[in-house]
Amino acid sequence: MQKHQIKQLIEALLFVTESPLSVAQLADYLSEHGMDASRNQIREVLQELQFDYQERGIQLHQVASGYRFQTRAELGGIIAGLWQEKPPKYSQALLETLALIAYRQPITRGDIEEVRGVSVSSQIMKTLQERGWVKVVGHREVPGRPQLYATTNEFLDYFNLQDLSELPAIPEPPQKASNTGPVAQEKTAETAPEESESAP
Amino acid sequence: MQKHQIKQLIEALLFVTESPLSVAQLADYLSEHGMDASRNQIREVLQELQFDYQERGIQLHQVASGYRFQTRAELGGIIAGLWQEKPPKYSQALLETLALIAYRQPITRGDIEEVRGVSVSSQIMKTLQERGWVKVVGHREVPGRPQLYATTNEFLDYFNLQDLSELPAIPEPPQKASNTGPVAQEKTAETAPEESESAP
Amino acid sequence: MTEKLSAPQQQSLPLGFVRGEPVIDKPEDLYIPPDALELILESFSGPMDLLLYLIRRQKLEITELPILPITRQYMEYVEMMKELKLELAADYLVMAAMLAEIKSRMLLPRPPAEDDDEVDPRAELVRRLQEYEAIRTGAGYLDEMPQTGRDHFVAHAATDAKQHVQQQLPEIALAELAVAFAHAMAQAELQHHHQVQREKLSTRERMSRILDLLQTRSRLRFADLFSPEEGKPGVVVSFLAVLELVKEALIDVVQVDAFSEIHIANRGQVYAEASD
Repeated sequence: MQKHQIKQLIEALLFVTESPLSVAQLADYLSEHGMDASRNQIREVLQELQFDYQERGIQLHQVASGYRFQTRAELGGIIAGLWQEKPPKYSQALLETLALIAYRQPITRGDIEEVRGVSVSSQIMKTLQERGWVKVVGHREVPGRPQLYATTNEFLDYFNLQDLSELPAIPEPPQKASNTGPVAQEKTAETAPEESESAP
Repeated sequence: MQKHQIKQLIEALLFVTESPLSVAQLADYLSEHGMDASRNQIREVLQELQFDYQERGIQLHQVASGYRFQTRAELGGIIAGLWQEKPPKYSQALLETLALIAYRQPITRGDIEEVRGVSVSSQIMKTLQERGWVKVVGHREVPGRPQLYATTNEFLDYFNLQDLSELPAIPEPPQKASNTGPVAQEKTAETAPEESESAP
Repeated sequence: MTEKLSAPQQQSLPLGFVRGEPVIDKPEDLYIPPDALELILESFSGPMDLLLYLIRRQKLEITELPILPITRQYMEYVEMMKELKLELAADYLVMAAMLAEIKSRMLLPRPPAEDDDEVDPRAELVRRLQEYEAIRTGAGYLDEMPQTGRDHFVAHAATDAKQHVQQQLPEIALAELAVAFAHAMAQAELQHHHQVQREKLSTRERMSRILDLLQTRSRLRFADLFSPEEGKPGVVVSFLAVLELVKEALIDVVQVDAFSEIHIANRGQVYAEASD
């Protein structure tokens, strides 16, 4: 197969698959179908395509899970008018929970509650997991073995990111003032007064 | 809005809508969003887009209900691989039927049923004949004149055999290999041959 | 104050969102019209949010946390929440307890000797407020970032490729066939109590081939069944096949006159030319 045919094929594949395609997935697909193209050749084709579409209404964009064609950023507002439903508006609580998981992952529900000062609503965790943005990546080895949450590639794809380092920076978490180790918020608030050095 | 922006918008719209868009739909959409473009201008843009995509992996096609981007016709065969499902497996009944025809041909359906102890489904015989592995080579001159089945050259080709003598020797059924068969029935099987050949 | 509530669209940093509408400001003091109170209180995403708001309203840095006035104001909000029996009051009470504790520690006289080591009792709360503020900023970034389905849309094209999808046929390995045969035979022996004879396969194949030939030609010359290239074994196989076919009553061997040519034909065909 000629190079221009491989380029046409890659282009067509990117337009018909549901999810973005990575270089590795494209390489696998091509070799399964009897075409040999190195990963470097595929990367080259993708770069060419990115260039070809630079001034078009759609562009080839790299997100976390691969490459996808998407509409030009400036057109978003007008195109959104195509659909009757307005795009979802997420609550402050959901955004804060998502931000905590994104910026401080891996993180337990307890950690989230400590920072936000409110119990985490199960509905929010359910929504985040149903959207495929958040998943359990393990357990913290403390009593109760709480689940550790992290963000997924779908999260990055949705927010148009290639990796977490592209998230706009926020201040690092400040150092704990006193005793080390995560202390449950309830404990600090309720039992600490009796035990602490403030007692004369 | 500049002409090239209208072109970008039309291009993007065609890529995000589920169904094809007609010139009238595009004109309505543009005017609803405060852009005035005559139908002739829209047609011109569509022609330009058709030209732009002529050599690409996807092309702008006019179908009954309007315009849509679709993959280049020549690529269909390769892209189809995206939806290619893994082949199903044949049932044990089919395998045994085929094996009996292969090893005991020419053989009637009644013969197969006698060995397998269950009736042979017409579907299986149909599948084997459609696959080109089995054919009718005659009739046995008994009441009902049952058809006699045999394997074909395609069968030999599929299994890479020159002739039937190359069929593998029958492996000993595993139960027979061990003397300590836990099931009483196996004993019956082992002793049966000694009793008589003409028993049934 | 009331008018700020009723006209919340004025340009300012939104504090939060009430049923999708931005709440731009909170009243300067604690007089809040009762019907608006619930909305205001619900617009805080939690006690940290409320605390941050109270500090910001005094135009202070978190590090300057003015614990006494803040605690007082906070408690008044919490009292109102309790009056309204808002479920969210529980989380706010935890914070109230913490503020009260810090306040009490700050009011206590400190022994001079321990002064240097003494951690500011506000430190932990300040740390938490800083972290909460950082996360609040992050949440704002997420909200502003281009989102799929809001700011950009994935481009798809139609394809006719699906019509090229071919039904893949199942595969069988030769060994599977042998195992299936062994299995069928083992079953048969279980059921029928008789040994199934195993003839040489080549004989059975030749039988099939002869029957197949008789499908297209109603009769065959006996001599045609033997081809010299096959040599002696081939002749033997063909001969055995014919004998077996005769034995199984599948063919007839016909010789019209003594020493004339021998023909074979499908059983019955000799007598009735009808065939199917």
